[in-house]
Amino acid sequence: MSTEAAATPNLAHHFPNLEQQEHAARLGMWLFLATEVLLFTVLFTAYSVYRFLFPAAFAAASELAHVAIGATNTLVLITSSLTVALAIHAARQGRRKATVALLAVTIAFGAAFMVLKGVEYAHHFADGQFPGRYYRYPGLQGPGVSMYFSLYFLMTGLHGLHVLIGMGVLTWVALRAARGDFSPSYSTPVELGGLYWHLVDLIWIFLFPLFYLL
Amino acid sequence: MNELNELMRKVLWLPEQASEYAASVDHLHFFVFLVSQLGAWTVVVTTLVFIVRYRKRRALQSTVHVEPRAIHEVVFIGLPLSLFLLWFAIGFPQYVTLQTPPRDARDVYVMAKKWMWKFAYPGGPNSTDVLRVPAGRPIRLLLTSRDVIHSFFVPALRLKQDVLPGRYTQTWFKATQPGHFQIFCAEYCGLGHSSMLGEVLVMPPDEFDAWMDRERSSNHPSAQDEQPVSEEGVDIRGNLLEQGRRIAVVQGCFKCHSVDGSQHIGPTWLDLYNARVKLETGKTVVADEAYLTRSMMEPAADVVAGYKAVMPTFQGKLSAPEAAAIVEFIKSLRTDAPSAAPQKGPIYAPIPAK
Amino acid sequence: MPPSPPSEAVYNTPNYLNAEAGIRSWLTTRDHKRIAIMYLVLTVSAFAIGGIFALLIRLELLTPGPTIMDAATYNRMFTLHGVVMIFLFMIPAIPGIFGNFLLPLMLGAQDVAFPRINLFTVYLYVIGAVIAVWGMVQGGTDTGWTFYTPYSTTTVTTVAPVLLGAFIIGMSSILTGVNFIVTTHTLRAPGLTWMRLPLFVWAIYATSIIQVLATPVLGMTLLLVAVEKVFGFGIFDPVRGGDPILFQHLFWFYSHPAVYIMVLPAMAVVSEVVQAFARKNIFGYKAVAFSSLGIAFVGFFVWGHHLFTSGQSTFASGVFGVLSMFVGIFTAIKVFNWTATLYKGAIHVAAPFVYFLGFLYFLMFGGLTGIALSTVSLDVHWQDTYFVVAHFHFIMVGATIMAFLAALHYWWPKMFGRMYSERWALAAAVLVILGFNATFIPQFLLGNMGMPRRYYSYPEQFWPLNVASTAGASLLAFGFLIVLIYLVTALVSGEVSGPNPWGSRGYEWNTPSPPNVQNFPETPLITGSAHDYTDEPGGGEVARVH
Amino acid sequence: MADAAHARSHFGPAHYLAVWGALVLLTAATVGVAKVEMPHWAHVTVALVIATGKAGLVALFFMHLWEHGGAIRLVLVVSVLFLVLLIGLVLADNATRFQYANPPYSESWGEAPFEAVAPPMQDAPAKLEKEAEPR
Repeated sequence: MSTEAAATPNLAHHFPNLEQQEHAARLGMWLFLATEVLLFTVLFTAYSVYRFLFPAAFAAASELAHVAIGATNTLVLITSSLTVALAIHAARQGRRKATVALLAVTIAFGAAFMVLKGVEYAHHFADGQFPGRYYRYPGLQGPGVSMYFSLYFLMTGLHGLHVLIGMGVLTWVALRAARGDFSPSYSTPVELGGLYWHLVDLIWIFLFPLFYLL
Repeated sequence: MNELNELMRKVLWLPEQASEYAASVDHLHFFVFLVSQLGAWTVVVTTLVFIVRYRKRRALQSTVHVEPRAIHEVVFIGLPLSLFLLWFAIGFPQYVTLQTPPRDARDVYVMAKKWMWKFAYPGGPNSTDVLRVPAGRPIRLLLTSRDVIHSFFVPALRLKQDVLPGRYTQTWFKATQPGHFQIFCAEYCGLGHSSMLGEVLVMPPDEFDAWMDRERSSNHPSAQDEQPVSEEGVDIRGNLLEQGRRIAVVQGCFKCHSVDGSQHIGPTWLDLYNARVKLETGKTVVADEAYLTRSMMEPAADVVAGYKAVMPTFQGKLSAPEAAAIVEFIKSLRTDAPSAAPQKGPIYAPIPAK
Repeated sequence: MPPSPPSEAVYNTPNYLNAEAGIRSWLTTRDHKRIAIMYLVLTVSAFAIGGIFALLIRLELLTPGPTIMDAATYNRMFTLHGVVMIFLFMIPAIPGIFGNFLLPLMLGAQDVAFPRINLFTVYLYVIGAVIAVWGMVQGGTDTGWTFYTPYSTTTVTTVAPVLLGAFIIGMSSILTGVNFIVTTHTLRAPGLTWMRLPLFVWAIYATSIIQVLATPVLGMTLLLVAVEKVFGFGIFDPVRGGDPILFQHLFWFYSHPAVYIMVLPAMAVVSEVVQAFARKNIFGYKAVAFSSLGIAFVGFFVWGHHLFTSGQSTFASGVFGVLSMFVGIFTAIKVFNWTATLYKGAIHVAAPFVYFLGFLYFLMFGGLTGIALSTVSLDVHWQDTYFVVAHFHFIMVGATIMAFLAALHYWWPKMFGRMYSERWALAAAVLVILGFNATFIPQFLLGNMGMPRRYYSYPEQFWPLNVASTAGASLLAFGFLIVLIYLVTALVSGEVSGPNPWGSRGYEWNTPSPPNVQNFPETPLITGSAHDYTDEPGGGEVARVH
Repeated sequence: MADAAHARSHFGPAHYLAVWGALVLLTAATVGVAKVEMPHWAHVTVALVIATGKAGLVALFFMHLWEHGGAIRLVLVVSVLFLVLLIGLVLADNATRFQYANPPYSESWGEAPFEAVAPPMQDAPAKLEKEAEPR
């Protein structure tokens, strides 16, 4: 094992072997994902508190959400999660072209998600459904309503930012894959990029019902 | 027992105990203090004994391997834990008492704003910075703030409750005997935080009732409901205005002058600047900077018609910049002033008890 | 493994300090030891700045009225003091310096798991510090380090850059934590089982868990305040139905565990120092190791004890109050076990050990006043008074800085291969400990009297004790100055220490002092626990306490 | 090494497709259930249960939590635990505190004559006002 490890250029000097290094990278990534979960926890807590305090306002405001777009976006993200999982599988088998193609599809899904999100935002803005002090939609007024939109834009906005970052990361991984950096013995970056993408999906899975359905 | 209480109170530099609650909290405090001291000094002395007894006798001396038995760790955990839980078991019920006003408590509304305390009794009267309460009767305070978080703190009552903007918190107390007790603001609230002081004036119950009757029956201006106070907007003069108001608070200007248009011992400051003022002498002057400043320094010179010449001179008490700050503050008091803050203060109507 | 005697030859061989020269080699280094030295320079500078602010605050409080500055300056001053001391010194100092330097040495590793990220944390720290300090210079920030809303969202001073700076420094802290956790999991030398890990590693590991899990909450909360201030989203704005207490919940969900980020590394240091200077293995290894994890875990459940007077519900106060009692237990376990470690030891009273004693004393009184503060009804009187100020300074300044100084003295020869002047060190240690007491014991009494914190001016009854406190602070500052002078002197002209001047049997002393770049020529094999002073390798006589 | 890497992953494309199918079905289910007439708390519970199920599928299979044990599983469990803890304890406070210490006009003010006692709120009427036909 160690002789093979010494022969590979991807092994840092302070790790005894590739397996150990991959384990370290994966654990580090999961810890990072945990910080992301805690980052969103703050917003989920704020959401819970204000939903608890203003249930009627939140229920009424969520009727203004565009369920069709939201549901489509959910399917888009779920499917992109599938493609990225398949990309990792392909990378582990050393199928370079399949890896690149699947990653490209994933990125395209991400872009589609962002476009749909943009359409949705445009609708809200056109109706005057702005966050916080800018809220001016005449159709629904009352305590807690602007709070719904503050949280909606903060949470989906932060999530959208994560989608963009994820697309950036996957692009970088795809370029490396196209260059032939990965092999059956070393595909850690594909896996880590994939983990990040799945997390983005995970968070959306909760955002969708909270803002669109309840 | 009483002597012991007094001794401990003085050893710990605690203020007087103006309520039964204060006394009971102090007793827990003494207990916690003594137990902590005993425990901690036992550890310190043990450490010192070990240091002397087991000092190093030669270089690179070897030592024996000491293994703890389960019982040691059980004692290490059990002993302090049971003490801590005992403290909590005494302290928490006291806190619950403080959080649960008795049904027969009388309500007083407390409104905090930068940097003053206003007190309102349902049905009147109102007062600023002095809270009058009867001894021996429970008082419930319903507190709210006009701007940021403040905290109502009376050390002698061992009482503290944060005051939140736009909503109410509650607390209560029953002062045992008449006296003056200091109110502090304990939550940082800006420039005037440390001068946001007030006083609880505990009166004998009959005196309090008499005072209350007098206030309610008279046409005394403060008996009317609090009028909304215009709030200065945040602008570049903000600091100077704040300073002016603070100086005015410190100098006691508000004992005679209102800022909300109500009549008092002296003329109101609201809309005073640049107003035409009729003087006792029959002359009319414009209340410009010069007039306002002169009125502070030589109050007897131009007394406004209908008021007595009771204002003391502030010559020597106010520096020139301080006087200018007060003038700036007076200038800002306009009914048509643009305002960033909510225009209306809370209206003092009773909250139904839960 | 018996230590080899000091020899000049060891110091003359290439080591991590002289292997490469030039400023560039430092700025681009990935060597955990050099990164540690950079953290040393940065955090000590931050400490000096924060300390100057502290002195100015104490000077202002020398008289009841205005003394040397106006209220606006004073409010900026205590905010600066808090922000600099907490975010730039207390949180990064011990993990950044000693965690970085020692963790790989103790694990028998060549470096931390992600050396590049490790260097990146230094730069994040610098960027965050620069942004925060820039914000403070641009008109200053007068919110206090707690940034309570709605004050922080309505004040006219510059708050957003400081929030952003704190957020970036938080990212640095998170990445350090991730690095240490992964290092501990994946880079232990063969034979180094979890139950053989040095106690330093256990406590740093626990610290890292808190850093990773709590810091994002602070980051997001501060961002929300910034968003609210700049865009008016109104999450915490009472005018729009926001709940200011929610901010306090979120803030303290980080900031209470953050207290343990500050004190757990101190406990890490002390667990090593007490074993080295008592020449005895720890009494109750498992108890000390697991209590670190216990603190990290239970520390997350107690944040509400900062909110007893805030308007939080009685029920919630009860829950948080009783949970707070449990977090105190883990500290008590440690204190008892450290004390018991001295039993049948061979105690060598040198400067690090004196600081250990100071640490023990401050931790006990700071901890016990903490428990008293969680005794809910007592807190009502003490909340936001100088009693709280004195309490947390006993823990943070008292205990943590004692441990920091103990670490600095104990590992100075490890880091630089030179000894400091023991005589000066003892004198300074006594001065510092006396200074701490003189500064903060009067503040406990001030709190009892009811003097609220963050007061620019105060009624005259508080005058005498404030004078005493200011006098103590100047004594303290003088003590620190002495430490700084003789430690810097030691760098240049200190005696060559040899690899192990203390005869310590911590794993980190198995390398030369200062260590060479690769730490270990070949991966070490661990056969016994650290700090085994029984002479027979791997155990020896086992005595039982009666 | 290649074998080892391969052996670590028990999942193939077929598994992934199955998981994807389940996720799509659950999405459809949650949208469908939202239209059913139910009490509000039931809607919240069902939506959260379905979301948690979906998240579990993604974490276990797409993110390979199923086959990675120990430390990684602990990381996720602890972070989710803290999420639940923060939300739970904060809500417990809001639910039990002095009713007027919550934001004005919020649910906990109940039937209080809040027009009379509530401090003013900007830009918003005291009660929820909906147009009969929002759009």
